[in-house]
Amino acid sequence: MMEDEEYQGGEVKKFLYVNRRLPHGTVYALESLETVLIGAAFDQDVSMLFIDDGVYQLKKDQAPESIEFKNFSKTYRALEMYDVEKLFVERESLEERGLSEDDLLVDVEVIASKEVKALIDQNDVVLSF
Amino acid sequence: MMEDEEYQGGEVKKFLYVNRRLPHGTVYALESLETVLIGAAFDQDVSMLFIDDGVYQLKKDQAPESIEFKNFSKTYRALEMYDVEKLFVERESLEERGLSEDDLLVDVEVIASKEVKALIDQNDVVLSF
Amino acid sequence: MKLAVLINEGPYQHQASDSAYQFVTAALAAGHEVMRVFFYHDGVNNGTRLTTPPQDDRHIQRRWSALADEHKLDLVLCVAACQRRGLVDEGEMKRNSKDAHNIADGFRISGLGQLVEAGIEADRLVTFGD
Amino acid sequence: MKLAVLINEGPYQHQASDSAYQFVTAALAAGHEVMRVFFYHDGVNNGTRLTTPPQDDRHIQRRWSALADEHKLDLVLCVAACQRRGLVDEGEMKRNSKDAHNIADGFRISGLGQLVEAGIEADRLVTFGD
Amino acid sequence: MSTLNIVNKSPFEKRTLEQCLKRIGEGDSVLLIEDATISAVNGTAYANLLLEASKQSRLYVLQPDLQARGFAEKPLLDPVEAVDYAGFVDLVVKHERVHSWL
Amino acid sequence: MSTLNIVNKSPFEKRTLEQCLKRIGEGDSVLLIEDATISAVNGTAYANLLLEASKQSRLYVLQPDLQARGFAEKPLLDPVEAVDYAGFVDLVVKHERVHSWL
Repeated sequence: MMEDEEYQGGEVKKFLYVNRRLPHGTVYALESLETVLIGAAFDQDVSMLFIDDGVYQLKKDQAPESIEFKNFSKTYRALEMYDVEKLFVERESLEERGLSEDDLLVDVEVIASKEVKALIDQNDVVLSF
Repeated sequence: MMEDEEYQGGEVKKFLYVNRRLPHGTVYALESLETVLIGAAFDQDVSMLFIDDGVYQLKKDQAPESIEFKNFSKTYRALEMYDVEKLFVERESLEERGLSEDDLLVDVEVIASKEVKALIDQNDVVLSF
Repeated sequence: MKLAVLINEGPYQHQASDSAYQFVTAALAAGHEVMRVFFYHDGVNNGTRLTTPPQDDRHIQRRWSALADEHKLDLVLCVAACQRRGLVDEGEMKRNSKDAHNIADGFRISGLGQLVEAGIEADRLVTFGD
Repeated sequence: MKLAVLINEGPYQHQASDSAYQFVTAALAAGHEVMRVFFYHDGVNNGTRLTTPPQDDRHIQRRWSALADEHKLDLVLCVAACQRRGLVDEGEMKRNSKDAHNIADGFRISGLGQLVEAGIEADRLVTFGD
Repeated sequence: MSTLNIVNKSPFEKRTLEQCLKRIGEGDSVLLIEDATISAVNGTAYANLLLEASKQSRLYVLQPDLQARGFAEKPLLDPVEAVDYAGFVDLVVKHERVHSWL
Repeated sequence: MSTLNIVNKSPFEKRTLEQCLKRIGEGDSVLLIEDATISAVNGTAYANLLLEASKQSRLYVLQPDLQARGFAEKPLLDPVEAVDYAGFVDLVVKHERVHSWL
């Protein structure tokens, strides 16, 4: 949609995308990512937060070709090119799942559960699918 | 569908409908009930089991007119006319929710959690939406 | 205040579209502006004119179309979600070589950018889903 | 062995239809009979021919239609669920005074009795949903 | 006030309510709608979860959804305030942002 | 064998897995598919739930779904056996009935 890329409103808001679900079982992870990519054209201040099962979205070695799904996980690596550089992952969510930063396919900032509220409070719009 | 009412297969199977969700938030409770009613025309041996949030389907005083939904809860009272008389409710599911048999709009047989397996084992087909 | 609403589930299966409708109605009654209702994911299924719910039940699509007509609401279906789910207007029908369209009065199909724009321009964005 | 499958969710949003497709394909490959695939709830949305998924993605409806053609599968959409969700064949179009239909090749619309019948006649019924 | 958090699923079915409550604090509110409304009723296994949260957050329940499920007459947990759709709109207006925990 | 129970949701998201496990017993099996497959991986907070269940029930996980989520190379819980779709079909055939916990 070309018209999306011509937003001239000028206003800059802080958007937080909260990701809480596993990829593939439902479409939400993919469609959250698509919103972030489209949103990048609006020159807003974008952060992504991965908590609960959302941390699985960043798991290395995803191979959804096994179930004939597109492998969109590599797109998280391309987020930098869209100036989306603030990726936050909650430590407790990783730990409960037996995961560590080494299991993730991108560099992230790991934060504690008790820091999540402060992050949310810094943003104007919270989108969680 | 008239053709549904002319099943001449003769075979009788034991069907168990397992209801585990709240009514109204999703359509499953209503559509489970519709399957039971249609199924009655096939002269099968039908039981319904209400466990977990499914026990809320039988709660008295439902008034979904408040959100412009049809009130289908009265249909549970009509099940007898369709020869669906075996309604089982799990005691532990009621207790966790602070409910008792008095809160239910039909007569049911209350069973213990540990009796659920035996009930399932007695049936040929288990439908749970 | 200027509000925007996001709906992520289709009609009847989940309460999301119902809750959003009641919320929008109440917001309008309180004198607020609802600048856009954006339908994403299965939410786009709210926009088909081909439903025939039981006569004693609510007609979710017609209720939205009537509200849009009365209050000049902007009901937007996400184009990518529409393509995955079979929601089609005349333009999409031609572009994708389909032989029918099914979009209801008062809805339009547009890009995901309309959601981001709603997030920017509205004072509050409220999401309804599963 | 004679199998039947029940699908309760639409395409793309949930994995249900994908899982069912892989299961049915494997069952057929193993020489089993799949006597019916019944689509209930949002599952009926699998049967619209109006989807245009991205070209690098799977085409869920066409995959079902092709499998049905190859193996003479009986793909049945629940009529009541179709009416609530806007799935229409020529008969339903006339009965409900609609101006378009959207059902895909290989699918038919029928009553919920077809699900009960599948439960009676199949040796096993396997459900896929949310 | 800070964030209006909306929860719509039963705590017996999904963990959303507890997942929400552990990330919120001072100035935040929680509105229970749809299937989540039953957790506002007195006497369920999740009562303590809400009582604990009420120490720092305000709790609301959408009355029409509670009524739909047959609980209009049952006593609610003390700290939970019932609102109608007009009240829902007011809560959205009064908070700086809305976060739907889906 | 008795019942093949199918669970498709993550135990971190929904309570389905525990709700299923407390109602099954001798002769029953559980097949983890879709988002539930991650509970078969070693080291999660729900490992003990499955280890306990394995004392009387057989546990299976659908390998293609695990692979999709990036866990093809991670060690599984000892009692869990990985199957492909052909194995899924065999499990359906071998049990008297199938119960999908949705």
